[in-house]
Amino acid sequence: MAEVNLAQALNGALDTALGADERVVLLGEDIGRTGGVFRITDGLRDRHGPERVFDTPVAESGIVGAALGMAIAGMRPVAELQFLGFSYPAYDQVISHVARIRNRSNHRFTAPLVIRIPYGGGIGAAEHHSESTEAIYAHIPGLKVVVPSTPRDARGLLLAAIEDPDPVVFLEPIRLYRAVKEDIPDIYYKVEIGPVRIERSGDDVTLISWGAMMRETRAAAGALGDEGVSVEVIDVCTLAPLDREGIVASVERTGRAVVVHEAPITGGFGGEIAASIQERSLYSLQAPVQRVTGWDTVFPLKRSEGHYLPTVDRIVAAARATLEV
Amino acid sequence: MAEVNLAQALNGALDTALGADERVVLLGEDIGRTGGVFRITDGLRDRHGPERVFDTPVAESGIVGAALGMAIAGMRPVAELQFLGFSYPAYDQVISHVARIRNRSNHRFTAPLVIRIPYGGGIGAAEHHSESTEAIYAHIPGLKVVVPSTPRDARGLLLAAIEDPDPVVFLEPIRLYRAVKEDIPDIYYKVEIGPVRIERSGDDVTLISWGAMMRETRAAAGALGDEGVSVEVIDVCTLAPLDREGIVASVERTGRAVVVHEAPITGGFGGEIAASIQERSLYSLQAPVQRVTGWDTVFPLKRSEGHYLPTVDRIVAAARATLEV
Amino acid sequence: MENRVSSRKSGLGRGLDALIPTGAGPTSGAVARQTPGDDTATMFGLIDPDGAVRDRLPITVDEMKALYADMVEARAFDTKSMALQRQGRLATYAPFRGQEGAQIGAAAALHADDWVAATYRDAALNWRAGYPWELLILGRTGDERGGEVPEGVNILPPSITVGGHMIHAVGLAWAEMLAGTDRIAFTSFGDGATSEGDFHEAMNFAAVYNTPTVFFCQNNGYAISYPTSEQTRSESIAIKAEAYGMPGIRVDGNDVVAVLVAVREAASLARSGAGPSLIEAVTYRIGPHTTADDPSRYRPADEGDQWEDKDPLERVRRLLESQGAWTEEWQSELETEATQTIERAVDWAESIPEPTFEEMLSRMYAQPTAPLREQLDREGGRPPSDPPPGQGGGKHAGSTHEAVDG
Amino acid sequence: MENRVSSRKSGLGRGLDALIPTGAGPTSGAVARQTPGDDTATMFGLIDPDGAVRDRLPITVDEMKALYADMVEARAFDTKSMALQRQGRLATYAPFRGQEGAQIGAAAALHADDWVAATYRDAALNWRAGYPWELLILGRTGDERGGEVPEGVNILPPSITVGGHMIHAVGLAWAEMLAGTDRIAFTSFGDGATSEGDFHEAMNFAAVYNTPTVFFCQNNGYAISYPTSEQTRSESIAIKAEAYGMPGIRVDGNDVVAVLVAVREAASLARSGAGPSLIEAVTYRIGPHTTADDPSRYRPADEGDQWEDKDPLERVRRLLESQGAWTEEWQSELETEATQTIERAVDWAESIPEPTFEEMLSRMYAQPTAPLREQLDREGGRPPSDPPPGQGGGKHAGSTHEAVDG
Ligand SMILES: Cc1ncc(C[n+]2csc(CCOP(=O)(O)OP(=O)(O)O)c2C)c(N)n1
Ligand SMILES: Cc1ncc(C[n+]2csc(CCOP(=O)(O)OP(=O)(O)O)c2C)c(N)n1
Ligand SMILES: [Mg+2]
Ligand SMILES: [Mg+2]
Repeated sequence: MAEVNLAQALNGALDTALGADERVVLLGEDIGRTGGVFRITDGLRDRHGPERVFDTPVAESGIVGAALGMAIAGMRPVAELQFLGFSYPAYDQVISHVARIRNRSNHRFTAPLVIRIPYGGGIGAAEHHSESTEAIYAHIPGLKVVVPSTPRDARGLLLAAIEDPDPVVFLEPIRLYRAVKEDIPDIYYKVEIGPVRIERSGDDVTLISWGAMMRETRAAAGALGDEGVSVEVIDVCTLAPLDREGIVASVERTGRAVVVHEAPITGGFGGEIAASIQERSLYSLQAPVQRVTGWDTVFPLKRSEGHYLPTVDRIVAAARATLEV
Repeated sequence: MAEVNLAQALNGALDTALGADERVVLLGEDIGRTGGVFRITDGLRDRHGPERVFDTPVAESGIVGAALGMAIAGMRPVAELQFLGFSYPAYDQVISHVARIRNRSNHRFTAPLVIRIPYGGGIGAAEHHSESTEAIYAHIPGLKVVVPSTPRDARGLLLAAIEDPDPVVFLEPIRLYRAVKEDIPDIYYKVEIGPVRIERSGDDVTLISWGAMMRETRAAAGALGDEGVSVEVIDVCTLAPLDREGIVASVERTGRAVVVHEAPITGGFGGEIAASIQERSLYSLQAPVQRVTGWDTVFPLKRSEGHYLPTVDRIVAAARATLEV
Repeated sequence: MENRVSSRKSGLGRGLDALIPTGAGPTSGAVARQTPGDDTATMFGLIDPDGAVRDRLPITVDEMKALYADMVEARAFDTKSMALQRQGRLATYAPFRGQEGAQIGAAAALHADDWVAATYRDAALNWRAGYPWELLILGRTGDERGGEVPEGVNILPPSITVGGHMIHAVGLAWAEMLAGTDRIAFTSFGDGATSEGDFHEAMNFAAVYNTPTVFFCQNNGYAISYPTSEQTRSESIAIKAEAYGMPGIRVDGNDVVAVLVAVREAASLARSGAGPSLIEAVTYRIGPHTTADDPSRYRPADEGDQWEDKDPLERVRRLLESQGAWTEEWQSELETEATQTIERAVDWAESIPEPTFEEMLSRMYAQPTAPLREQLDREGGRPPSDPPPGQGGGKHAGSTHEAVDG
Repeated sequence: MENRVSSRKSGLGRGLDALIPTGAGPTSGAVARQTPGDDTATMFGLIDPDGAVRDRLPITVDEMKALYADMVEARAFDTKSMALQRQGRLATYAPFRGQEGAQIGAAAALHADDWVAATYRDAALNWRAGYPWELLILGRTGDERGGEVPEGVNILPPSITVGGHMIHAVGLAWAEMLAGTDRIAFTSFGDGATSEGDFHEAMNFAAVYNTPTVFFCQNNGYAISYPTSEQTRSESIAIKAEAYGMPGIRVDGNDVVAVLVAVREAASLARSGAGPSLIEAVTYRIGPHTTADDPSRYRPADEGDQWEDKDPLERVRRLLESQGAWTEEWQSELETEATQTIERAVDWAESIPEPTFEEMLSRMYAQPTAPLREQLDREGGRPPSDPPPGQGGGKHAGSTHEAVDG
């Protein structure tokens, strides 16, 4: 056991994977010498050699396309894209090729690769550095999309992603990289990709979120709990494949749900979750499923971040709204 | 008035726009000499000159990025991307630049451009030629996303899109290009971007769709009507900005809704619509909002198209399911 | 599968520059502009259109006969496919007529287990490299199972997107290099593909990591309707290699032996650790872009005539004839055999049972995910009036026009 | 805004090749490899690091003094910005120290109404081209209003994405060409950006349509931590122009006059209808990539020393001094003025009222759409305990690390 933050847990998982499986290689911009702009790959080039950890040109399509070629040839590449806002030049490779080579070849060729991408706002960064466009990935058949929010999950999900026979987009909440520490096992363990994690049990309302917004969601649950509301909190963890059963089982019990995400509301993944809930449990619903999300704007620059980011208060208010009816 | 199909209506609208506004230029792969693979720009290069209608290299990011530069400089470019499945190399330009130059410059620079893209399956085409990934565009703040399903709307919406001060992704349902003819005015007229169009009025259930799937939706409405069900049909026409009020007003009356689209269900735009309906009208809902959609797969090749495409029967069955409860 | 790849060693290895007859390096400005037809002097070639040999050929008459037989078989496939498409038995088809020399020559230079990432137009190339006709036809009927090549054949399903597959060949080669095998990756693409950003990133990655990748561009004069001469202002496609510090060479793409020699040289450079190179094979697409295309809209009907004169089969036939190695009987034997082979392949493909709904949903992941399992179950309740599998989408289309592929 | 752009005509127009002292064309193999430091012989330059003049300078002493004053002012901005960022008054800042010669020289070559599309590192360039310091600072405090340049100034907001903005300069130039103006578009980018596919597509479009675009690459040795020498195997960045049939030239980027001359030449070529060109300005980033970067992780601390010796300001100072045109008093005058100017600009930017929620939602479209109107209304009911505008996200972050920009 070691007490680590989320960034350290990811670094440890990559270290473990490089040590455990020689097919694993890392590639990405600035991940070698500097260990990445967030230092997630810190020390790995020195430890595992420049033949395992590659700095690449600034060319996201090239990074993902090359990783796909490596994966088809039997390796287990883990690519890093520097920020979610810089993943779009690679979007064509992801949707047209990474997610489809298995289908296109009827299982003959596969893409066991991981694309790690830091995402989310709240650190006052420049434009494009604060995106939460998980919805455009979760809509792609053939991909898995994973978002850890705790050090323990981060390590276990990343090791599972690297072992997964299918491609995984692995989104890392920048805001949580160094936010909390947790004791996690040093051993090789996996957290299953797929199931949601019930993080807190309760009977009155279900709060549903993932990644960076789990922090505000937890705080809101705490605040509501202090008021005597019995709150269930779900960390979705895996957006695709979505564990609708896990979500629905909770909401059928509580009858109320609030989905929280940082992306703009329109077309955000919260819509999928709310739609799925009403499809399966309309008659259990005591109130509409609420969404607490970003607005339909570009993620703003530093001075306006406070206007954009969903707050604990907004989540609490939405939960209250479901309880008041 | 002239009786034209949807393809001809689009050709006529482009012709009209080129004639009416010298800032309008067209650019895209094979749109000049051949008039585009679907002949939507047929004859326009001859009529308006090679300085208005440009064939381009096979480089989608270049096409959209160059069009953006032209638009910033005061022109009204209409770019064609050959198929929605080939729009992804331009996704970065669309999301990072086209949709944001106004925000980034606080209105100082703007992007009055149109990106026309044929989309949808059903013609037995090769891979990538049958995509319906409208959801990944409708989620982008700063864009408008328009999908006509009739010749009359096609002309009016395209002229409105070209005049719009903001960027419009204009999706053209391949399957409907030559499916129906309609008498439409020859004059310069616009159809407002934004409002849904109530295409058929009824009291029992609301069928909601757009683009290519309107055909099956209309047929389903007809079949249900024959059984004595009073069906309301909404052609959404504009996915972004979404006219939630228009949709909700209908569903509050009927109490039942079925959303139909061709894209895979998970993360498809139907989720947004269903979520919005339950948010606003949960207590009017007599039954869960149903989604009749494609499956969570890649759009298949010719021999499996029948397995994938939503059918009239599936829509009818979903509507009946809402009525049976 | 029969191993169609020759294991002869070329004994070459002097580098691509040595192939240029004028002595001008392929990466120098001496490489000619890509006006089709007038650049034989600065282009690497061995056999002239009239069958005359410019240089001593590095292959035997028997090997030449084998190349010729392959080209005849490929042409039979192309002709048959066009006919099948017109009968509605194939989806859109992209003919390679006129490009057989480039495709057969290139594939013949590879090892049986080399990686190949080629395009929708490269059926001849893929076949010669080991992709069974049967599966190529099955794919073109609109069936994903056509992409499932046999174990041991390392050929990716033909790329439909323009440009995206070249970088895969870089990753494939990189993996082989890291694993220390002597396998290389070969990628074929068109002139049009060189305009895509992905071409640039692929070429640059290959050069930067020194991957054993052979970039093979069939410059057939057009990207659909857009002529090569308008796609770029560079002197040639080959010269673009210089921007990546990579060797590049222009080859007469209708000269099967010249292509074989150039690709074999590039492959042996790659195998020996000398890294990637770019070969531009100058050729011409005699037919339409695809069966949905009408070339008369963008090029004069007689433009192809000069290229008919440069036919890749005819020049070899003449050469063989001049050596007493070609007879009319042999020709008709070849044609009969080829036609029979193709027809057997068609019969096989058409005998394959229709793909099922379950297969469609089970192909996305190693195991169907929870949402897909749910969709599979729900399907149990699919109303029987749904269209039977395999009827395609035509009945949904309501569209009067033919399928159109870009 | 004061019009900072000189309207002097250069009287040049002989083409970029004529600038190369050795007579070797810039697009020939003679252009040196990009090892920093040893290529003055094959690179276009006019003033040596010690202030010696290699050739007759095509500008007057007064003009030279103005360039020097601009570089001093720019350096004051850079120094001040670094300090402000450390105090938390600016978001991440990307310093340009060492690149003042390239940036001031290039901007000085443009017309006041030319289009400029440059990067996060190009504050000096943008300022010299007409972008007020005030707005550059406002932008870097994290305020979208910093992108709203005054009417008549045709400079796009600094590009944060690497590579995506070059093609905008092609579209801008294309529009001006179609409109028949003599306006050109100038785009600045780094060595790293040349690896992006968008570089390729922009260069190719510019060449194909012959747009009046000047491509200006500041090769400062690194893309964050990745050295230029590893990013590509080509002999230089300039030589990549050849792949597009475009002229390219390598310039000493620390020689403000050489840069001015080269860019003016390229701009006049563009204005005269001769199309686009590529200029590689060889320079060095003395400081970190951004305030969040620690260069000691990837380069030796003394690597910058040789570049300090090549400082773009110092060589001009020496030259002016040798002509009796520089004095200590003038220097301190310049510095005092520069500091005051920058401080006034900072005061102005910090006096701007905090951006509001309404502004944020009203900036996406010409008019807020129905969903945004609804969101604006709902906001009326936003609980008062929400963070007051302008506190940024720090309080949400709970993260102990500093903002990091890639
Ligand atoms: C990314 C992408 N954009 C556009 C298309 C549509 N398209 C199909 S083939 C083609 C032209 C390709 O020309 P070239 O590379 O020269 O190959 P050829 O067809 O001549 O063999 C185009 C534009 C596509 N398939 N993929
Ligand atoms: C598309 C994209 N990918 C990655 C990044 C992250 N990033 C910011 S600057 C940079 C390096 C750019 O290097 P260069 O072009 O040489 O410019 P310099 O910073 O040296 O001025 C990278 C990779 C980005 N901003 N945009
Ligand atoms: Mg071609
Ligand atoms: Mg740099």
